[in-house]
Amino acid sequence: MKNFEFVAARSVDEAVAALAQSKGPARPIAGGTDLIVQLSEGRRTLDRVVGLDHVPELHHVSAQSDGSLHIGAATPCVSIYSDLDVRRAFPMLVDSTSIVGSVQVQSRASLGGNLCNAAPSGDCIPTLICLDATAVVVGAKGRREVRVDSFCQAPGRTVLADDEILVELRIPAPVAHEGGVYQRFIPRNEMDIAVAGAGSWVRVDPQSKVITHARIALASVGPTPLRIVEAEEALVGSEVSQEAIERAATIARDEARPISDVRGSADYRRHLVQVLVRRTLLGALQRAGIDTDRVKGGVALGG
Amino acid sequence: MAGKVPVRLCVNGSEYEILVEPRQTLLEVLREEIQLPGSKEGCGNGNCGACSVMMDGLASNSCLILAVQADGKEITTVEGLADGMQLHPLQQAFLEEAALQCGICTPGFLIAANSLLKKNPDPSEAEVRHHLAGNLCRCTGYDKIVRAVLKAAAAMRAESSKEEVSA
Amino acid sequence: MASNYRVIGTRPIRPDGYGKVTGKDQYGADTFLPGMLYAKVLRSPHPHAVIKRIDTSKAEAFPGVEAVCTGADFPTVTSDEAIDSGEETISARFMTALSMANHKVYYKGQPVAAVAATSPAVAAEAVGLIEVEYEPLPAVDDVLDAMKPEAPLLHGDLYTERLTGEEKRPSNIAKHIQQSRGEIEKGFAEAEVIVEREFNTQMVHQGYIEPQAATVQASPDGRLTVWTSTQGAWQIRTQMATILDMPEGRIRVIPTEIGGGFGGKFTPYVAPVAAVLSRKTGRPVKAVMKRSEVFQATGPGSGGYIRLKMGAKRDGSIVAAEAFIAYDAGAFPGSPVGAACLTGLSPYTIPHLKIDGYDVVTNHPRVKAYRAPGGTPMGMAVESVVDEIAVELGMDPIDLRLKNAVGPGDRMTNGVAYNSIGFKELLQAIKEHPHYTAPLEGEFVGRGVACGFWTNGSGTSTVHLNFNPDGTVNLIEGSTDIGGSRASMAMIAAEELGLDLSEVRPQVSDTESLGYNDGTGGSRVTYATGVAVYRACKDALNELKSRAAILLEVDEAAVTFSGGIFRAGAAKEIRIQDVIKQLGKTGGPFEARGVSGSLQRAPAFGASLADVKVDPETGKVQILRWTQFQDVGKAIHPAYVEGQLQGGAVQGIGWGLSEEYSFKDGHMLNPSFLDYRMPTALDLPMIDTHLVEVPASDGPYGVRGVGEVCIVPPPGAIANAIYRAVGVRMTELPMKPECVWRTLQTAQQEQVSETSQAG
Amino acid sequence: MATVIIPSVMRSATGGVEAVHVPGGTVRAVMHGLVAQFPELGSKLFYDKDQLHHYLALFVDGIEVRASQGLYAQVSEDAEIVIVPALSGG
Repeated sequence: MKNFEFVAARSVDEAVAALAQSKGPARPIAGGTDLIVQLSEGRRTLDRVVGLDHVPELHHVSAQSDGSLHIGAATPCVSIYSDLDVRRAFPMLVDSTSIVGSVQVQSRASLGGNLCNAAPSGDCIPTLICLDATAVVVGAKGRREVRVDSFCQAPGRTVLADDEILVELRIPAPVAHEGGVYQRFIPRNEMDIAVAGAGSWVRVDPQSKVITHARIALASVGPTPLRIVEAEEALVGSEVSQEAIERAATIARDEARPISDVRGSADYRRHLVQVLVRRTLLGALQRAGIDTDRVKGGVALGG
Repeated sequence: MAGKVPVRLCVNGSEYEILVEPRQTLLEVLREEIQLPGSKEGCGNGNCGACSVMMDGLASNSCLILAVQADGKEITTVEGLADGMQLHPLQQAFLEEAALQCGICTPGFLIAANSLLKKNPDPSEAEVRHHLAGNLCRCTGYDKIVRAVLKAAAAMRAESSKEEVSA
Repeated sequence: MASNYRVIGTRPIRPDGYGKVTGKDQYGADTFLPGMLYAKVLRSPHPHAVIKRIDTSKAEAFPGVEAVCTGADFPTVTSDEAIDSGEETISARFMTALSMANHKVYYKGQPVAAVAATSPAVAAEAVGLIEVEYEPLPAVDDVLDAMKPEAPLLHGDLYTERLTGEEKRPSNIAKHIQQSRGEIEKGFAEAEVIVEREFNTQMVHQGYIEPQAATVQASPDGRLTVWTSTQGAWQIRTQMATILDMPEGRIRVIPTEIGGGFGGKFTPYVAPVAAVLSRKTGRPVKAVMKRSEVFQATGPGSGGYIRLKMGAKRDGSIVAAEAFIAYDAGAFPGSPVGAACLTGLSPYTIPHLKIDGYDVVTNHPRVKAYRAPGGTPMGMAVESVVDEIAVELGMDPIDLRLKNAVGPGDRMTNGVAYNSIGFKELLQAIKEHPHYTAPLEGEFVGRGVACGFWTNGSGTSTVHLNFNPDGTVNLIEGSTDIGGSRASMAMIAAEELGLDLSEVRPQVSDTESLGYNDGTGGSRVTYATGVAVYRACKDALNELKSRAAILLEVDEAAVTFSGGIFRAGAAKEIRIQDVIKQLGKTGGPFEARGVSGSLQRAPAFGASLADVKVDPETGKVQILRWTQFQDVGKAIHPAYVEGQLQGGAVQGIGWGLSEEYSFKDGHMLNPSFLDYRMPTALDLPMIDTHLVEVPASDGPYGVRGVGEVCIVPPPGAIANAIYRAVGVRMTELPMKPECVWRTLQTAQQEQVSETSQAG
Repeated sequence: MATVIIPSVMRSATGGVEAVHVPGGTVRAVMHGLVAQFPELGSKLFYDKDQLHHYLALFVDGIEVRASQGLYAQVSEDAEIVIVPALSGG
């Protein structure tokens, strides 16, 4: 790897200034578990790297008094899934942050980094989409907020300008009778990149068992993590049933845009989307307090 | 362009002030500059765990950390696991249980297992397997490694309950 | 059963363990010398191309670069001599190409130039400045395509070898092995059940965690000192002498600790490059491979195509087998297809046989040995077909094997007779094992069994013993210790000399301090080096006995030895330690020696018993329970024997379920541990082992090598378990989820169309 | 006399005979004696007077004699010599 200049930022402003003032390509580094591999394999060359390890604003998990959650963008996965508030109120976030690489990787890899890396396979991104998260971005021109479902634009490309950094992720407060689950399919049981991943989130009317809100997002089956609005629309207004689940899973399968590569063929990935959406919807319903035995109907709720 | 920059590292309790290139990983600096080659490079991209070290109390892949990022941090490598001539219970258990063959992955496993036992002194077999999934071993099939970690955990629990009683 | 032994069969802490758990031991990349330079190799981006031009001037001018080398800096070797590369041979003229290409590249990742610089980063940056102009050629990417007459030829001067004579036309088929017995048509005519299947397997990597590394210091007197992690220091010496065209005696190879090998660390990929760069600079040069280089430019295990047809009578006797085996050698001849021809069908007494094996070159990395090289794909084929016959006949799969199993005196497929073997005992042990009879509960679960055979190696080992004034013994051996063999060797010495294990200090020697040693491969160390230790002990006891006679003041003939004590009559005795302590008084120091050679083979049989669960929706297979069986002859250190079985089983599981080289047009698509998926701790259950001990014919204690055969049966056992779980026969390795899913889909569609036809 | 087992693919040179009895005290003598009986075997076994093809190996009473060496090994009166393709691996 070519050498570069390293600037250890002490604040968000310092980090933004260091990016803005760089003469050549520059990137911030949080955990670095993606960026360092890209640099060492020559997939990316930088003039300047801006270290975020010592920026306190970027390292926190803060449950707000209204029940919403703010997470500093450079907070490593381990600090998120070990947080008691997260474990209690945002289990879907635990699903995702606890499967990023190994335990060693989770000590360093950050939630914000997973989003900014914008890999189609980013396991945290479908979850952030399902949880309706907002990204707080600060740049030389000031501060803005971007919804996570429009954050990634292409493999490795986001809405961030060269002088902008992601500062915080904000997740709205959960309400009763909602739940979400993220699952990915990998050949081994850990350490792999998702062949396909699916996050499903629902809110259900406890009396009528009608799904009132739904979000479904997929990983590894498109150039970016995909939100499948058509599948969500098919769910909303339906009473919980195996047919409704299967309909949504089938729509998700048809809407996925996978490619064939070394990790799996396009048709296998489509098939996996259907399986995973079915399974995660069942899991989401369970987390929303629905007794899924009623709807199981021979469908295995597998892992 | 960028030259060398000073970095302060506390490695196995010793303070080091050294000049590094920003592109040097913590692993390279530990091995080549500080000459602690116990941490090994198996893959260079975080998929084998042979380079595992503790940084500020968390097991991390030192191949995926720039040395400049580790500035001011406390690092424990496999060389710092024993207390002088007194082996750590994990080291002792690995020897007794034949939990190593070629031994190249052993430093990483010891570090990862140590980080597990620090937060969970009584892990199940499944928890051990989950926690060690980031460490590849090609010789043992993991069976004896898992047994050694469970044995060390039991020994450490027995030791700490003895300490509690005597305290 | 009460043991006759004091040390053998116990489980002591290995003497070299302390350096390993404290991180102090020196492995291949851990050599640090004053003034050392770092080498980095530039590698071909093309799988097949002519090198038109190399311009190294920019790299040479780069600050920090001390030397650059290309193929022009290596001698031209034209000899066709077969050079011992540890577990296989390679023609001398192809050997240099593995370290440095000249004029042409045959696989992606082949070295084309290298630099030595003051830091690894500078070296890596500088190789990027070397300009190479290539003329790409069409790549041969598949064994069956390579065999076609119209296939592009890799080598214009390669002719098919066969026992009946060489071909006249150049070909990508380097060798055609033919074995036959009886009359194959007659055999199949007698058969009442015939099963024929085709199998496809991919290249796989040994996956040792330590990348290849070497440090070389050239001296003005023409000598080279090489520090490297290898399975065979003497084989590295031979190969480096061939590549550098220099006398072997001028090369000293000092083996470091080795971070795994499994057959893949017999070849000096980077050491010759470091040697050339050291000669140019006069400074020590260290070369360490990156993982992607290890995958693309070292020797993986062979994959290939197998077509197997077997026939049996209703009573279960297998009467005929016909096999077509084509193995991928990679860029230069030398696949282990011969071992596949020999080991696959040899476990069964089959009167009518016909085996054709082909060694085929392609534009892939040149293969090397990988644990029972060649055995595993063929084992998968044979054990799947045998299982299918058992199902067709409604027979228990162990009973079917017992009916056809070979015993002592039966012949292998090449005509060589078996000596003492324990295959039948092994099968009986499986049948009686609680795992075999345990109920299997749940949906989509199945239990499969498969067996495997490996001839095991013997070869030559040299061992010296010398003696310390405190009564202890130093054991000097030349066999690289990859998995605890120093412990076993010390245990044999302690057993024979009546010493405590702590009184024997084992050490692995370099090539200048001990006579010749074959390498650590072919499951030969515990067996052949064990024999050398045993003989060295006998040699030592001869001399020590005469010294004891002096100290006891008796005639030597009156002295007896047992349990560490020399006795003369009832009253006079002296401990061996006390004899050793007083060597100075009784004639001075001496050294005892033992050499092994001309040993009979001590063949090994093993088996895997697997319980799996299949997720039919995704095709993913989970191992629920595993027992590995093996006839080990006699376990010297049972914990390390179990460790070999467990490690071999898990490599076989990885091969079975997830490991493969994915090639596209000669480019490996997955050269990292991320996408080359070796099993993690989370993918496995405990690996139970069951050791059967049928003594081998030759050598002390009845020891057999144990390292290799355990990788042969796992894929077959998994395939047979999948069949019993979901009813489909898997014929591809790895049986990755997509592959299982697709096979299930196909079976479902066939069922639907059959039903609709029937309807 | 030693017994040499001829692999089936070479038996055209021995008129289909599988086991040939040949006198001789060393492997070399036996193999030369074999060629004297069946001259067609000469080029199939040897590429030089005292050099077997490298892709051949001999097993003498179960012990492998490498093609390039061991031609001077002693053979007993009732020895069995099996000609096999040399193996790569193991």
